[in-house]
Amino acid sequence: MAHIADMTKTTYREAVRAGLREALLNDPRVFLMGEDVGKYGGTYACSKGFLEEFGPERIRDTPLSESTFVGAGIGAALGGMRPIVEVMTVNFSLLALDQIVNNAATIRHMSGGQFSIPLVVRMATGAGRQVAAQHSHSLEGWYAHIPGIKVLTPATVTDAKGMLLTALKEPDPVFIFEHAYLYPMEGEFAEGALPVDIARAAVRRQGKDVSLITFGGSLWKSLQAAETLAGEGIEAEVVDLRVLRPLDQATILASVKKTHRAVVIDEGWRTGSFAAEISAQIMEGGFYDLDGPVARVCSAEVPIPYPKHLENAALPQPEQIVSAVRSLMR
Amino acid sequence: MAHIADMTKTTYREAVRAGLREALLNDPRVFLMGEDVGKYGGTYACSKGFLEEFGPERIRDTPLSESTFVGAGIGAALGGMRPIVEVMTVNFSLLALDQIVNNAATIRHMSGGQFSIPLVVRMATGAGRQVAAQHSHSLEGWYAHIPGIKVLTPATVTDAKGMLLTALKEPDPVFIFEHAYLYPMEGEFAEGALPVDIARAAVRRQGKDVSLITFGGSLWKSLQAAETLAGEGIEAEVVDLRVLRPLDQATILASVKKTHRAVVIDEGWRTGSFAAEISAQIMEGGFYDLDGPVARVCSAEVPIPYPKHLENAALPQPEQIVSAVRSLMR
Amino acid sequence: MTASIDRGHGMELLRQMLRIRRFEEKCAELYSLGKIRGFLHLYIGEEAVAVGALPCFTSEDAIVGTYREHGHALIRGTPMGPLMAELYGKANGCAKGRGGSMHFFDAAQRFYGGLAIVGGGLPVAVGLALADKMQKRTRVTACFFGDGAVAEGEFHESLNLAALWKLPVLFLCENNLYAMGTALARHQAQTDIAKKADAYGIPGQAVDGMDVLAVKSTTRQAADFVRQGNGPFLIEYRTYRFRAHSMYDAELYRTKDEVAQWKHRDPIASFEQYLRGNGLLHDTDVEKIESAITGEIAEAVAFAEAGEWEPIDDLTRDVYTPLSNSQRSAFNEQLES
Amino acid sequence: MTASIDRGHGMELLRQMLRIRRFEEKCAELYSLGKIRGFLHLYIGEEAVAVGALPCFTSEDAIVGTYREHGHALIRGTPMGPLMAELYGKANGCAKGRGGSMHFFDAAQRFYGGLAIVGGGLPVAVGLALADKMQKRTRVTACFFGDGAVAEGEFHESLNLAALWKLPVLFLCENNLYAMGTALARHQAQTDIAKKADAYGIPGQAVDGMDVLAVKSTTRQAADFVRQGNGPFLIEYRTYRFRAHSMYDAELYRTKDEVAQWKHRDPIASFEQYLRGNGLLHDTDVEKIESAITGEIAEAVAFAEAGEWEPIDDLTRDVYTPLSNSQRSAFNEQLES
Ligand SMILES: Cc1ncc(C[n+]2csc(CCOP(=O)(O)OP(=O)(O)O)c2C)c(N)n1
Ligand SMILES: Cc1ncc(C[n+]2csc(CCOP(=O)(O)OP(=O)(O)O)c2C)c(N)n1
Ligand SMILES: [Mg+2]
Ligand SMILES: [Mg+2]
Repeated sequence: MAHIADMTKTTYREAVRAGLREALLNDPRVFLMGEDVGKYGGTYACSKGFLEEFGPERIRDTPLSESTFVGAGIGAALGGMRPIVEVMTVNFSLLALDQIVNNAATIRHMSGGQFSIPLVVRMATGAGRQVAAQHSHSLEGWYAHIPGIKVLTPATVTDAKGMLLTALKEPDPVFIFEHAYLYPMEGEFAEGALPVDIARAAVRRQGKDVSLITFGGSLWKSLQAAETLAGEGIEAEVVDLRVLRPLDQATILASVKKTHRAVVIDEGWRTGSFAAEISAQIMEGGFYDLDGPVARVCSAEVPIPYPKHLENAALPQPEQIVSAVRSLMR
Repeated sequence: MAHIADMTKTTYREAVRAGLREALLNDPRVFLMGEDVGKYGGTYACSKGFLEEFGPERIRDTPLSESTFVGAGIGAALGGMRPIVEVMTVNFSLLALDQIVNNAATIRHMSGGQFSIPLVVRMATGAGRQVAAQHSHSLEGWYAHIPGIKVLTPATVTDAKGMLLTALKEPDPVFIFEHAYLYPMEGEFAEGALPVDIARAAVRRQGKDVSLITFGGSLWKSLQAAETLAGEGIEAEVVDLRVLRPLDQATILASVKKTHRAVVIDEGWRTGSFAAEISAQIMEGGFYDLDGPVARVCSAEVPIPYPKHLENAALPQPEQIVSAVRSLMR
Repeated sequence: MTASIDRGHGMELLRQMLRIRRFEEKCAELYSLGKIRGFLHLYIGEEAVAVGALPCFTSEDAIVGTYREHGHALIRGTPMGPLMAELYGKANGCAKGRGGSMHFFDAAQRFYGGLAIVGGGLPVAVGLALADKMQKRTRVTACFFGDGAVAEGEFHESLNLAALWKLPVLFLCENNLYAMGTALARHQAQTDIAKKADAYGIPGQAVDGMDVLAVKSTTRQAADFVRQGNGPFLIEYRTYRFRAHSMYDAELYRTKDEVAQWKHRDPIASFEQYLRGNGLLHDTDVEKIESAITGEIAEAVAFAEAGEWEPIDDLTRDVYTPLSNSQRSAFNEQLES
Repeated sequence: MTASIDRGHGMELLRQMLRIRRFEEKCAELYSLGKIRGFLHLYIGEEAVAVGALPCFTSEDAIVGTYREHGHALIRGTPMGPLMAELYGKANGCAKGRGGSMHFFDAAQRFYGGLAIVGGGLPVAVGLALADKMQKRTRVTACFFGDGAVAEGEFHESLNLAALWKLPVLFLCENNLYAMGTALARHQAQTDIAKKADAYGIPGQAVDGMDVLAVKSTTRQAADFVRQGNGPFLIEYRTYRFRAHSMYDAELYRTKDEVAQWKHRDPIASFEQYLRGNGLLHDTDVEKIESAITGEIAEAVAFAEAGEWEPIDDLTRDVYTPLSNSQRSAFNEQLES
């Protein structure tokens, strides 16, 4: 990532926290609601101290009622507020999917455009912390299937803050997936960072031999793989999708046009993964640019097991990315 | 489809009903539970008369509590029964997704293989009847993403009955998606039809020029398109996937190897559709067989609108399939 | 019926109930003709609920309905023409035809659907009430739902959250004794719905939903209670649906006798009788009302017939909110590059 | 504590509570050492509930627990070794190491998890009870869950369905006053959990969850009631968690004072005192118990340490049930070709 003059080190967690704080300070309509966002300080400590700073009207601990507090976010947005709903993790968001698919995503359209729902929902996603099968899902690809919502997957500290601020300016529901593994990650961060663009994918590393197309937690594994490959004289370009819906197809295709080879890396289970969508889009828009088939590195078809060695084996790893690239270059 | 000697005409609805009845007659552990399966006779009349025939112990009307009656199906299966749970439509199954993803699909694995969950869940899927945005989802592709369950999409009357019977022999959770538009459809049906195989896709029409790969309600549109194409001298092969998980990759790839061209037809919204998975698998396993890029005909990125002309425009239509093929043949 | 009312008020209530009844009778006819398609759930038999309840809310209040919401939208004030056009799927419908029967919306009336997933409206209503409370408005939100919805988890979650946060929302249960074909006692272990309020520490009240005056006075009191900042209120309207659940229903689950029994308590006929008995209504009044309604319906049908179909090119419109170029660029100026 | 008990019984209850306490203290230690990873939720402070409740169920009954289920599995009868090995993630764990702390399973004990989505176990328990009822067995199912789960829709749906169908299931709420950092009064509008049974027309009873004898007698009565075919029963055990919610919790949401206050009511210390006061327990008894437990734990740790890691090649095992070739072909013979 580019180093800019006024950048300081911070963590992904602190970046999220800074974004939330800025949003709360800047707009009285913004409030935060979810399980343990208040007294507990947020499961991932992203809202530590907020209850004291902003008070219980704006920092709302909810009961364990995912469907209802997400639905209440929809209603509050309809009523003129700018709710930020925190669903602790994507795993629990399954309980709220009806509200998301059937209300958040459809009310604007069903009403013939009479209503907008400026709702932001944040949740942690992903595996890697040995929390086993019920707490390790990566379902952002499912969300990306739903017209009527937008889906963001910040992978850097700048995006962790900036995307939240941008999301709050959107008139329609935005879902932000923060990778749980990234919270303690340090990165470069512009102190007064403004909202960031959410229309474009980002090329995180330039390369000419192969495109590694990814997002979220897998970005860092892909960059690591790219380093290894560089040591073998293979220059991988790393594309961070950043936004899964609407997708920036142009950046993907431009990269493939340059490199003629692509590997898509996605922590979702392989079959029906969002990686398949990327592969299909390259099929449709970049077929004649390809020197070989687009490959996927995804999670194995297994509920994520608890022990570290099996969890590692289940998830995409830099070594798999490297060997997928090697196979392609042959 | 092949005409066999002892075949009679029946409807998809009657085939489902015959399958259910046979299952209830053959195995005392089988019972049917869901909203309005009893007194009402089933929303789609698939269980008409069953309450009288089998009694309220085995034909159980449930309250509107999708999460709990699906979860109760899991528990009953663990307890030695062979529950058939009817979730009225896939639209309402969103309320039960937590039980499905976090319990049905994981308990076997999380327990280290100690438990099996021989549960069958049936639901109607799909659009085409002008029931608007909240009642027109095609989310079977989402289900196919989940390891630990099996996903069936019967498109013919024989499969409508036979797959149910086969599903009941499976030791693990099976989800059957009946396309709501097909219930009144007539087809050929072997009276005493046995369980059908659920390991293989079916080639419903032989062809040499292009593969139309599809499932469920879209099968009939694809066959219709194939007829049109035949009139233009293009022989399309039509592959009915039948089972979305586990997928019969061999049949898909064999067809593509023969035709060198493929169009995937899927009623799900295009982005993140299951069609993308098929395209990606052809990319991975059939790239060097292809004469051109695999195309997709899917639903438009819009909650399904009520008026007929817009609903038609939103859903895959034979004309679109035909023109996708024509573009490929150019 | 005990409340004493004046002639004008009585006539207006009767007229409104008749508007729903005749409108929906026309809908059924148009369904047979293929002008209306998809699911059509009629409110016939339950008119006293919408007609008694809705006048208790101001134009600032919000209404959330179900797929059986024709009556509510009509009484709330959406003109009949756009409603009929919506049923036709025409561009001049109250939701540009996108929603149809189950999804009436009208921003001008703060009418938020027409939400057709059972129980799905309750959380939204809770959120609307939350927005009002946080913005210190004295508005209330009225959320209608059926007895079937009481079994859904969202009923429980929503009442708890609204009670916990003392939100200005009325939970208005139209208990017509059936969830599709499943009778109340076959879906509720405890059939006294109003009493379920206890589990959330809020007031609950059952009322005869066939008696428009009783509906009105109970709803008025509840609305006042909620408006005064006392938190939510649950009302159970005991009513009955005279028609099939939707147009596809063989009604195997109830006897003709039971239906006939309830028809004796027809909210319109009985109210008419009451008015006549008290000298508040005369034959010519009814004739006048009916003929005005006939005219209104004819106009509504004409309006719908004359409506345009939305162009197919607009298929994906209204999925996302378009930002004007100036909005977009004002916004983009803030973006870091 | 009023019930009078004999010395053997008293010692056994004390011993079982101590087994949980010491086992979990060891877990905390092993977590610091990195032997145990992921989420670890300790039951310390709540031991009287599992120890009082579980003896009320026969080996034929089914148990459904949450992610805070170490104590339940231990008291139910799974040996300590496989539990410790599960925490290590070893192949000799009670779930082959696939589940870890939150997902203990033991088919031999009819122990169905270890389900870690809050509220998610209730529907499963309802189904297990349904299977028993349909198969005319006199078994019952015991479903444990926390106060936090009471807010979930599934609580409502499950109690209603179980009551409606009169299923043999006990809903056992371990109310430790907090759902993670959210105090009961901050997540429930009506904090009397046992009373919520009214909404489903079933009996509900609150009991002091720090008093092992009270827990036992209340649970016994409830289990008898359910076993006799009277339908479900809701018990609220009023208890307290002495430790953090999980290993990552800064405990900002409660005061040290509050915790200290509750520690005065430590179920183990107070029961020990009661036994001593009644001359049922002597210093040497405790020493003996403790030293036996120390030995048991040492063995369990050794068992876990000695366990193998599952081979990586087996990664996708146990996702689907393997059918043997003969099963498969017997089945396939039935298939039409
Ligand atoms: C979550 C959900 N499950 C099932 C349905 C299908 N369905 C539509 S209406 C209905 C019955 C609802 O009954 P009730 O709430 O009493 O309302 P009523 O139709 O009697 O007005 C059902 C089961 C649905 N729309 N949503
Ligand atoms: C549906 C769901 N939402 C959120 C969580 C995260 N979570 C795990 S435990 C917990 C608190 C549960 O409290 P309670 O039910 O009282 O049980 P306790 O931990 O006190 O034993 C939460 C919020 C979850 N596991 N499942
Ligand atoms: Mg009803
Ligand atoms: Mg608790």
